[in-house]
Amino acid sequence: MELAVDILVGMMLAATPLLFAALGELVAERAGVLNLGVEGMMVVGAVTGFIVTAESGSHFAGIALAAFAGTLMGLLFGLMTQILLANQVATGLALTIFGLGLSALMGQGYSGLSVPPLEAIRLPVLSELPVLGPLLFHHEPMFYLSILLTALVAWFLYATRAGMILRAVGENHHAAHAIGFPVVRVRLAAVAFGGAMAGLGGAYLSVARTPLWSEDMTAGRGWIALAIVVFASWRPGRALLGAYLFGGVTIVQLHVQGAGVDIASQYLSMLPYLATIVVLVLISGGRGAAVLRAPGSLGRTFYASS
Amino acid sequence: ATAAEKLKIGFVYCCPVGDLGWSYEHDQGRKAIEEALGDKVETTYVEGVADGPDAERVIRQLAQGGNDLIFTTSFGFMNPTVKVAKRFPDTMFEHATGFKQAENLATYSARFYEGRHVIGLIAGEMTESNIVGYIASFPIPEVVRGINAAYLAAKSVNPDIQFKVVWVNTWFDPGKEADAAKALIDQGADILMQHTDSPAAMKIAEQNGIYAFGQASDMTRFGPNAQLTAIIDDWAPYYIERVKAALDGAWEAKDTWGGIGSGMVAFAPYNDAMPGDVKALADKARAEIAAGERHPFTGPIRRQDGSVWLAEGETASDADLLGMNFYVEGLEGSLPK
Amino acid sequence: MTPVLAVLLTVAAGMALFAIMGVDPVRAVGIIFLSPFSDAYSLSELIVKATPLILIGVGLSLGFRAGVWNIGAEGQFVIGALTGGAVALAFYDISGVWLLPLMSLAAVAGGMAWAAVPAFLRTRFGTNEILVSLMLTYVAILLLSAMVTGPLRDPDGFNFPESRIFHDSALMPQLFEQGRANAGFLVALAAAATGWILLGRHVVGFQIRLMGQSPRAARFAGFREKRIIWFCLMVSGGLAGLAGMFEAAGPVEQLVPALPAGYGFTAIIVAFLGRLNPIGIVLAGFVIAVTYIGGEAAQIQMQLPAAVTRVFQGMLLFFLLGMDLLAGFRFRLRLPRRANVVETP
Amino acid sequence: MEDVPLLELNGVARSFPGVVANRDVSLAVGRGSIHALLGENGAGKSTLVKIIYGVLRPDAGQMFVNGRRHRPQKPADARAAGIGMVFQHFSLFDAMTVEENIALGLPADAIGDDLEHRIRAVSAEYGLKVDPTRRVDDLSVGEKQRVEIVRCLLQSPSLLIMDEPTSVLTPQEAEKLFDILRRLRDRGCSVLYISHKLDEIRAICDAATVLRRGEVVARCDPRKETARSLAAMMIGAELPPPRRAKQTPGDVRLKVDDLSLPAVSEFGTALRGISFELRAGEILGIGGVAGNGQTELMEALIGERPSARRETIVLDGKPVGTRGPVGRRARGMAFVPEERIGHGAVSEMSLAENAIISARGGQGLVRRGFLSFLSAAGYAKRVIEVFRVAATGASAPAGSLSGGNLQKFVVGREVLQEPGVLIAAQPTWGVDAGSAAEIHAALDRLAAAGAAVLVISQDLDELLAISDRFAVLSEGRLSRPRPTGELDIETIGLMMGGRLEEAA
Ligand SMILES: Nc1ncnc2c1ncn2[C@@H]1O[C@H](COP(=O)(O)OP(=O)(O)OP(=O)(O)O)[C@@H](O)[C@H]1O
Ligand SMILES: Nc1ncnc2c1ncn2[C@@H]1O[C@H](COP(=O)(O)OP(=O)(O)OP(=O)(O)O)[C@@H](O)[C@H]1O
Ligand SMILES: [Mg+2]
Ligand SMILES: [Mg+2]
Repeated sequence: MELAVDILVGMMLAATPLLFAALGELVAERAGVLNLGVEGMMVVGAVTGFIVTAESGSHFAGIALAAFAGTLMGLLFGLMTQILLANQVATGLALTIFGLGLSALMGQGYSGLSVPPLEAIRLPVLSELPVLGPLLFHHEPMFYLSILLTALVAWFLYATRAGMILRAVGENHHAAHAIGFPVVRVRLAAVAFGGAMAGLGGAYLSVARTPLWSEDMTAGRGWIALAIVVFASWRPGRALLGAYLFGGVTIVQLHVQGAGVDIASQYLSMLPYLATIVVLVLISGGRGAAVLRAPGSLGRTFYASS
Repeated sequence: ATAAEKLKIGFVYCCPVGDLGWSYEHDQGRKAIEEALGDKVETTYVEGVADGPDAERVIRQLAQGGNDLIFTTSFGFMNPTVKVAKRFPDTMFEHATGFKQAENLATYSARFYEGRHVIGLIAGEMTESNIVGYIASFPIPEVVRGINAAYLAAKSVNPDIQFKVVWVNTWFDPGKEADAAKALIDQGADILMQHTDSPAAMKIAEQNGIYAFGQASDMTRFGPNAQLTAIIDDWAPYYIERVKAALDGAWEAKDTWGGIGSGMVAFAPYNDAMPGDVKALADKARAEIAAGERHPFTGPIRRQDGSVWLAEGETASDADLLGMNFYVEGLEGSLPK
Repeated sequence: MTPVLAVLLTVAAGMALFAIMGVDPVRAVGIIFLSPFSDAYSLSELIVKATPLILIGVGLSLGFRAGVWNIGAEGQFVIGALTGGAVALAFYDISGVWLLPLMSLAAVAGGMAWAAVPAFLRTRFGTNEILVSLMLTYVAILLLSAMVTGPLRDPDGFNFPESRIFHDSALMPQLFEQGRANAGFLVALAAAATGWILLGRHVVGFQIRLMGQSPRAARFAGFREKRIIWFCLMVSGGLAGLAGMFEAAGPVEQLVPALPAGYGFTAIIVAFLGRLNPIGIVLAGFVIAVTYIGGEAAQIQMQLPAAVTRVFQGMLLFFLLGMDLLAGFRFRLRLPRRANVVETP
Repeated sequence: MEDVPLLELNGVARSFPGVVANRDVSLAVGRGSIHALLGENGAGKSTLVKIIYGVLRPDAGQMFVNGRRHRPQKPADARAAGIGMVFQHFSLFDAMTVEENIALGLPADAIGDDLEHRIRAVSAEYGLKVDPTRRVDDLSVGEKQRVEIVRCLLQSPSLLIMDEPTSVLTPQEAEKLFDILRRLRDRGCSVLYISHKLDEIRAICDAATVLRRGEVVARCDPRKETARSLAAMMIGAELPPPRRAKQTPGDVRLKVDDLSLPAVSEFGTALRGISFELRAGEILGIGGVAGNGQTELMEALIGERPSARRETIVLDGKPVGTRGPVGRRARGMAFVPEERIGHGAVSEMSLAENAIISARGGQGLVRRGFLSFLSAAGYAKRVIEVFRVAATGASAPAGSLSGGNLQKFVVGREVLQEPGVLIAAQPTWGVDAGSAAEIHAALDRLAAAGAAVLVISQDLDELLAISDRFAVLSEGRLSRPRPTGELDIETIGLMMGGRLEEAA
């Protein structure tokens, strides 16, 4: 029982950076923009968060500026793809390569430094509860932020007019334009938000989880976030589920090893990727495809004409 | 020697020197050379060189650039070093942790298993859950040796000890190491050992209020309460000795495998939480090993499958140790194949 | 023209960056862009770096022209190295002139098999090939790692995770006495030339271009979309696989877990930098190779961080993509559909 | 105030590059009136209503709503002025619910919490059954249209614009729509109604404005007109005399037998049991309003969508129903598709390369898999010369040609292959009179030389001028072809309106 709780907690921790990045990308894709540069935005967020925290001593400042740095990266992507109408796939890749390089440059001299970890919030009674305590009421603030943001994104997308407009822009940009919505502005805002969230995901790694900076420390998590968005069929609640599943597979694999089970770790590590492919296939054809399908204008370049 | 005849020395690191682990300690060694020999030498280093084809070019560029003595400090640099050494017969090469030598290529490594023996003793005494978590990188003999040494030592003082090993297939991925550390703690480990380079596990141990051992360098600042001690790679004496030999023209290719006795394996100060008798136990082991009175692999030792490896009183040969690819009896799980 | 401008802008931006970092910009840029041409060894290393980039880039360019987005060349590269290398290891004791051709065949087949997954899923279910090929890259890298710690591990290698060094007759013939440039480069040039002829002169290339510009016109011409998708993925997968084998049997001489060095991703930049034109890709492959070799030289000589190389590559692609559009703006505005390059998943 | 019309247009004009879509258009829509806007395809109807709705801006002219100047910069301005519009092509968001789609079309402050309730209320009031919670992509075409209408009605518009609302509806659905429109009228709402179905217009409209080539050519009360007279206003007063001399038809070259094909998209039309024969030396014209299956017929004939049965299409006695375009071309067919850019030709490619698209087999432009640029350029040059295409040469990109010249090139590319059967859709769209005459002459010569020619066009003048026999495609069915000489304007009007049986 206790082990199960521990595994769940480990899974939540491993999932949190994925969740941040996936939520951001989800919003961008809901607006019709395919940004393959999540990894780049994440790693720039990680280095910024670490540097600012190390220099200022304030986790809050670090996390906030990580989100800001991610926003700038997102806006760079937006400028390229929405204003200069560059190809989204190529620009996303450029953003990743650029971000990995830039973060390594920025982080020169910061690897090997340490900042204090973000403290878990300890609530008087709740944190002491047997199972729920460790599971729900004893985490650092960014964990709660990720859950809160999942709810906020869901609320925004489904319960606000702005969210509805964003979905409309992603679904059919011509119709949205005809009705009179500012397609390009909505998309710029969405990619900026995506960048901010990726930045938070990166900052979670560098100032909360393992308060350290090391080059390429996001280690491919940005790409996983992209897969989670598809896995989640563009729904925030399912993104939470997807991130936790991915986190879960990672953690369970470690536990399986720790328990002395004999399967080469590489094969276990393949599971998340293979699962994603299966989900991709399931949502692209056959029954239920319509409900699970991608936003109608995803990845398409929009030209206003009147 | 005059300034014009400075001995040029190049270092190739697999990781950023800021890793505070493996590459950091090699760089400390490089700095020690500069300090000790001042203007007789000139050193350069290239950090973060990936294993694989790029390493050969970097080593070669260093050789081409007039470096007289080149240290390549990762196992993955073995074949590239061999190849470059062949092309530059007048340059002296030293490769860490490998097993291929040549006229102008020496190898060196440290008997970290001696250190592992010591921390194994400490872990066996200090654990309350009787579970030690071990974060392992790659299933190479070096790492397997460490696991076996630590386990045997812990078992000798605590028959109930249990080791849980997680292979992360990386030397340096803080996120993954942290996840592994967390998983091990969740499985009941109250002491962590690591054979990976980042201080992530130390940080997790500190956060969870348990103990851990630093790897390669003193990691106190990542876990002031958590670190019991650390096995420190101290390359400085060896590097200085080899550079001096090179300056004197007495350098020759050989294989060096230093341990606690030669100072290559050192320790960080003990944690104040360690009771005096545990400190004494550890100090005794260090002294005996340094004096050659104790060998961490002394029979009787059986392999995991129950077959006899070392008979009563027999000690392991270096050849056996170099190729060690089995768990000793009592360890759970199997080595990745 | 725009690629040249993009390179110049990247140099300018790079100098600004170095100035900010407090590094002598002229010296740094000089080392990065000139030192790779300073001696025979560096020149041959340029070829070593450019070979896989060109080989993969040429294959990718066909698909990109047709609107088929194979982002997983890295995985196909790894599998090619693995299948080709497995052949080399299987015949470890036997030497013969047939060995390299057999390894090449195995590598091409391996790369193709890996690319066949996205091809099949896209033509059969309409599944997005970007994500499928990308996910398979991770699977491939893990598979390589499992193989070199398992069945393909060097039996005399003290359990270190790498294979035996290939037998001499399983190693790529060297081009020059000095340096590591190997015959793979000639194959890459041949692939580029073939690609150029195919795209410009052959009806298959015509199909590819037509489909990229207008799938409807391609249908009118009587070409089948699915065949083109298969063709593009098979060619790019096969060439990436071949590149992987050349890398393993060339500069590396064995299978190691560190084999995937990002060529599959960088080749995407190369393909765009070369404007999806095989001849342009040869030049672009060398430009990117210069950033690698020059970046390393800057690291050794000025202790500049290795990351500089990636920043340069990212900027290069940004400038190129941005300028491409500014240059082609007027024309493109009249032809809005052309930029709709991504199929929705 | 009573005599001020609800909507008044004064001298509105709008051109697109190369086309004048509206020229000096003036019209007035009264209160509580259903006002028809009539005209052939391309007459400028959609352009005009888009201007009124603020999607497009006029080049000249003034508009007034309730006597006040109407200058919409965006659709929201028009909505604020009380104008609602149902587009010819839906502007709905598939993956979203009906309620969300409706909310998106309303101003933010007009939504409120009770939207679902109001939707239900409005749909009950007008008998427009819509379920606010369903996703749009689950709806039928008729249901989608109801959503669009409800969206308009919720804003209580004083003017509702409907652009060809019935072209996608079943007759039953259309009937329901008419009920709604009448009810709206009875409540004082005006409707500007665009349709090609003359019977419909006579049944429900109380005023009509007829556009021809962007200009107003007539105003009338459709209730007092016949389908024939309305058709006459649209297509011009007189029919040109059939010019073709009677020819003795030769052997059957193309036989189409019971060709059926599902629609390409929701805006398309399914083909239902199309059968006809085409003889050597003959030109068959197929007319009809766009969207009645022309696209599908063309795709089926080209072979882009082959049929399952070989005998569906028989060419010179050989069944080719299952073959693709290449197989059909190899047996002597040639095609001029309706869209030149992106279908018949590609703008980024040179004329020589464009020649390869369809002439590579017949003209030997590809040899052993390799393109022969010399031959391709040679062939393109021949087309340029023979059809007097204004282009800088065979290497000019197709995109650099004007529309008419590119059309001449595409037609010429097919005609010069001397096909046994030529299928041409809209062969003279966007072509000036002189060039059109040249194209017609070329088709004529081709037929005279023994080829069979099928022309699908919306231009009645053209069809009557060049074809021996004439048929109409309506809702995916083909009327019985009749000799052109026997036709009168009334028959044509009936055929076009879908009354195939009466006309036959
Ligand atoms: N955005 C545009 N760019 C260029 N030309 C256009 C554009 N929109 C319309 N046109 C041209 O303007 C003319 C009038 O088009 P419009 O759509 O108003 O015709 P319509 O009367 O609605 O025809 P239909 O009955 O086929 O719907 C046509 O020649 C058309 O090709
Ligand atoms: N992008 C371009 N590049 C080069 N030349 C062009 C381009 N666009 C148009 N032209 C040339 O400009 C001239 C006018 O083009 P436009 O399309 O306005 O002709 P048009 O008056 O509509 O003719 P038509 O009646 O045949 O359609 C043509 O000769 C055409 O070749
Ligand atoms: Mg024109
Ligand atoms: Mg219209």
